[in-house]
Amino acid sequence: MDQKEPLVEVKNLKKHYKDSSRSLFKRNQSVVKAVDNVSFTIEEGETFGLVGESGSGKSTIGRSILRLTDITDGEILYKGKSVHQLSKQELREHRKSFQFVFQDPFSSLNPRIRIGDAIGEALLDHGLATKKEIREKVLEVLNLCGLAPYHIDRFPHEFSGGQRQRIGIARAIIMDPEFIVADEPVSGLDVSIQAQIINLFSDLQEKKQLTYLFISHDLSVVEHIATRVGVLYLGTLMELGSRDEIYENPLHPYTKSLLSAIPIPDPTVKRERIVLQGDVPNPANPPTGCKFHTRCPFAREKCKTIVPEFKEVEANHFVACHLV
Amino acid sequence: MSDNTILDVKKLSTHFFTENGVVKAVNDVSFSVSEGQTVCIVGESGCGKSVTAMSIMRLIEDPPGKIVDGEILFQDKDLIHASKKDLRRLRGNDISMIFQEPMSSLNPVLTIGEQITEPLFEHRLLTKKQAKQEAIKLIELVGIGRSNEIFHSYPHQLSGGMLQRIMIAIALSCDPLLLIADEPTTALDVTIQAQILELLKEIKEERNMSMLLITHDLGVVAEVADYVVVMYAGKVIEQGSVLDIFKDPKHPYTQGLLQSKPVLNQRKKRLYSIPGQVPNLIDLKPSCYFYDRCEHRMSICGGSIPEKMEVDDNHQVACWLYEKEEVRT
Amino acid sequence: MNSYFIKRILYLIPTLIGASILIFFLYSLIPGDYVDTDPNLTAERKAELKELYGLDQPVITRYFTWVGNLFQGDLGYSLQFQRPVTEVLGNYIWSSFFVALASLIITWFLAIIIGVISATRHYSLFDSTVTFLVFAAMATPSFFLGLIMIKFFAVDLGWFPAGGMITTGSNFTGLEYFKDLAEHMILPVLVLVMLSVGGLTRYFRTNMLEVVRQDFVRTARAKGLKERVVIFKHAFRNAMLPAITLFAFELPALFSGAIITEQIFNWPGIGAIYMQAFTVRDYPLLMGFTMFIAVLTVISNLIADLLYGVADPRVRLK
Amino acid sequence: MEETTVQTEHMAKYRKSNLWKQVFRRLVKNKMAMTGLGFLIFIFVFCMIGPFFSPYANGGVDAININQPPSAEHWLGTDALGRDVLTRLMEAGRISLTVGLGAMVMSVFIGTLLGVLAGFYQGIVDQIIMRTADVLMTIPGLPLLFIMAAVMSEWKVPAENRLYIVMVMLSIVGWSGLARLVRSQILSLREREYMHATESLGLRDRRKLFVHLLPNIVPLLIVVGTLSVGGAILSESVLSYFGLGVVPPTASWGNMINAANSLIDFQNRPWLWIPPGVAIFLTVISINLLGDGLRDAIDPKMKSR
Repeated sequence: MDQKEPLVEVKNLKKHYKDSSRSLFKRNQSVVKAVDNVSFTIEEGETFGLVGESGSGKSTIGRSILRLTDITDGEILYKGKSVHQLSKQELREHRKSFQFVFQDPFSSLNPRIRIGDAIGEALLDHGLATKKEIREKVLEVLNLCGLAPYHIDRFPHEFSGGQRQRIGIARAIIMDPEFIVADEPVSGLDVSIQAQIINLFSDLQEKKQLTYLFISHDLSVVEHIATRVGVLYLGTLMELGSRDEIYENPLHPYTKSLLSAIPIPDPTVKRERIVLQGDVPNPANPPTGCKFHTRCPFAREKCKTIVPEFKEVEANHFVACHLV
Repeated sequence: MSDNTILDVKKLSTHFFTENGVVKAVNDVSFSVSEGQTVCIVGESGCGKSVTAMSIMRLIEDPPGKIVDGEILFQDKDLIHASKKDLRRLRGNDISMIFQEPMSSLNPVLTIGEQITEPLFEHRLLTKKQAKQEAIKLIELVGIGRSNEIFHSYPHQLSGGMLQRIMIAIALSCDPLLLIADEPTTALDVTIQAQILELLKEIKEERNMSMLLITHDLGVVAEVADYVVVMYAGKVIEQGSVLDIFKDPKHPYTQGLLQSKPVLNQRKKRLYSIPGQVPNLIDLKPSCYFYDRCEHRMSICGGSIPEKMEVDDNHQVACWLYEKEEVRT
Repeated sequence: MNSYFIKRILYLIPTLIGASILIFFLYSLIPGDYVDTDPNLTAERKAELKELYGLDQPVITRYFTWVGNLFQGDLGYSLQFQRPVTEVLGNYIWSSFFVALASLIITWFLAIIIGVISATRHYSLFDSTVTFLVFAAMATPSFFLGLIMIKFFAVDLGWFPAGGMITTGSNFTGLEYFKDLAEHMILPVLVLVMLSVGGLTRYFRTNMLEVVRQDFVRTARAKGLKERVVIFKHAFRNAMLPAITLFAFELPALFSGAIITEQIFNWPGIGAIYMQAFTVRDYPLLMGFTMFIAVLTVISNLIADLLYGVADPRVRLK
Repeated sequence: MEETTVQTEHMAKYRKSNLWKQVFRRLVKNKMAMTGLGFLIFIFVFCMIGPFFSPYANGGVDAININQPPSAEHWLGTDALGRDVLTRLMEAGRISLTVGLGAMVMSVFIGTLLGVLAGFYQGIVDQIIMRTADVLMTIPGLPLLFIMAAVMSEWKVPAENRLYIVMVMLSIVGWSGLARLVRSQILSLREREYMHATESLGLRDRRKLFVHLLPNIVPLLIVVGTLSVGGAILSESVLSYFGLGVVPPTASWGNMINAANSLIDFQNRPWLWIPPGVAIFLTVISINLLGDGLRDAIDPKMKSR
């Protein structure tokens, strides 16, 4: 890889929030470390896949990068500028170049706004085009996203889940952003529709030279779309590397078991499966040492006490594990 | 049908009468489950797979839903015309069911113990002490330690995976002949899903129980099913042994479904995708319901509904492509 | 320990201070006072009395004196009764309390039964009838309902006494006394029940309908439990939970009495006293009483929270 | 059942109209609500236009025909001053309906404004508004109304303007509940993904507020507003009955019932005080039926029937 500046640089990102569980006479306040010291970079033009189970902090990272939520500590650089230190005006300017695609196609569209207006309103609000130009531009992105021109005057409830996700994508790309964070964009969709949307993401990337941060719990989807993959567990990166490295040469026991847990739609394939014992621990009270040691089939004494270093074991392949 | 058939669904139709019209959620569905067999109903949302399961349990909310036609025979007993009392004796006893959302499927104000022992009192008439012992055994059976502590805890104190195990324990409490599992792992993480699937397989083997598993996940189907029923828009479009369905799918929809799913370690430049959307179940036309989205559509497909036909031993498909020339024209 | 509980109590203080300010200054806005309204007094005597009662002081000073006394449990001195307000309240509060308690019990009993039945058979004739009656009850002005009751049951039919607490001039004792009291209570209680049963029935019905749709009720049915068990053990308990809060909210109403019904039925309770105090401008009594209700409201809020915590395992054990 | 909801989603794409048309269609199908609406229209016409057709309009005093029972000339009899009760009922209705509507408009305005401010800007603004609402809510509505009414009685407001004072009072008591409701609605809307989307698109606050948030609380306001007209009419009648609201010679349904305070009128002349009570009852029940129907039509998921 040549030495160009990364598009996004996440440095020691921490996001903690107070979890107050109320009981009869006392309030237990505990700090949940949703994201705990995560660092990675996203290069221009790539699709960075972020995978993890529920509670891994993957969505929080995505939202932090676009400053849709505040962070506790660390820094996020977008083209060298610290996103969380921008003024309100600067942030508004930046919003034109990075966009977000939401998970739930049903709640991500305002039910009372026609989809033409929903897609075009950002241009209008930022004063980027006249009403007439906006309509043309909206028609153009509708077409690009596989929707018909007559859809422009309809309301969200007239569309199916897959179509709504297309609308959400159209809304994100109308300002010609360079970078898109897609948070579980296909997990609410059926298989046949999911494939349509994944293909749409690939097509748009080709046509518009987009960079993606693609967040998903589904490793097979990520394998299909991502060029580089980070594996999260309880707010910490366990493994990071190119797609080929992660899927063909996984090093972390968690990555291995995650991959082996996915059922393969082929009844003739019989695989050796690592079934992890127990549940994901409560993020408000994470295990000491390596966070994975409570479920790791290979855990040793030192895993319980010492936090493993996130080290580069092969070129551009990082792992946080004592055993590697 | 073989002699050891325990569940036989014949021409079942369940409709919902809504303010926008009649939704034909389940439309002329037939299949059967034999002893010790695992049958999977697979399909996308809105295909009627869950409504089929709920119809078998006779748990369709009426109104707006109603079983309008067909027969459901469980050990030759007709469930559609069974009395409420007879149904109650079957449910939780001979047929039991687990659901998609373990978090909301258990009563938040009752302890786990109270909820496990309920069917034991109801169907097995155990005493309080016996029921508790039995419940503890069941909790251990589904792979949860600290059974005594769990017995006294409330649902919100347990994780989703644990709650699904508890649901399984409740379902198994009266040694059912048939377990209906409606998307039992959909709400769970992959690693937990793997645990639950292992557990279900183990238990099924041990008890020679039959299982009807409802899922949208082809991976899960391949892993547990003996026999597969593929549904689309309220109809069975193909059914056959798990090998037939995965290795020799006949219906264009089954083929498309298998190809559009991204599979681990099988990279493709581009995913195959089925164009278009699932049709509206209210005003269905007398055509193959997959007509609009089908690559192989012919003129006959737009005009009449294909009947299920045998293409192979125990492998049936409802598609005009496999009908003999003379019928087609 | 109990830091949450203490926090909750501390949190009440600003609300109560706000309430005291609001109450005091609202009353102080009313021109004229008890002394002014008495035409038999000379100007000198008025000035004397005003000084005696502290009415010549600036408003702010009077406020602090009043609040200071409140802290010592002194609600002031009723000018009309010439006795401490606490004593007056103590005298009349119980007759209000009994009427309110009787109607509260009957209301909840009826509302729970009717609400649950109409939820389990919604769409039925019973349900539609109930729904209509509920709307009717909620649309009737309380005083009008009282008047109609008196007109028909007391005046025209003569079944019950038209007002008061005991028959005037009678001196019943023992069982006779209670019988007399009960006869007088029937109409006011009936009116109170009719007025509040509607809203509550509807509340239970809505709650039940919501709970019956939940997944765990489906699970209970799938277990093969009897419908009775499904409804009463599984659904009803969950539907009752939010009602606990509501029950605690009724506490101030128990003591504050039903101002309107007591006035209409001439029931010697706290509500009737309140209306009397109005006509003669007995401010210490009015303010004391209003403040008393405010404190009760705040306390019952707290109790509601605590009760809920006891009843709901999700809050109880964490 | 998860599947049926999915199916309605699928059906959704065949309904080619906006949400308001659907609401209207559902409302028209609701018999109870339509009966309520019909009655309301009737009462409105009766009160607003009725007096123009009455020969006894404008408080015509008739010293000869006092306290007459219902007859062909005076359908509902006459009162102590010989005024026609039916005509007075219409005139009183104008006042009562005006007070109800006016109080609703004011409390909806204040409640929405403060609720939106509190929910949208949060922080200190929120604290001040909500603590004030808390304080107001510690004192039950009726005593609070009585105190205010007493204060205002002393201001010697001319009788014909008392109704405006009553409106103001009712809205002072009424806004706090509504503000809470609006605030919680705003807070929950802010958590919807489409509101996060407005953030990620970098839209201005003004747009978020006026294009995205406010239109989404309008349905709530319509329902609560409708129901609160009924509440206001009831409260006004109580105040007027006790002589603290609208006072004679201006008639309101509440102060007409005041006739019942005289023992003779109460026992022997029910035509003086029963008709206004029935009028209140019919008006409020119609409003509530309509409001309930609106709630069901706007949000079928909340449907209680």
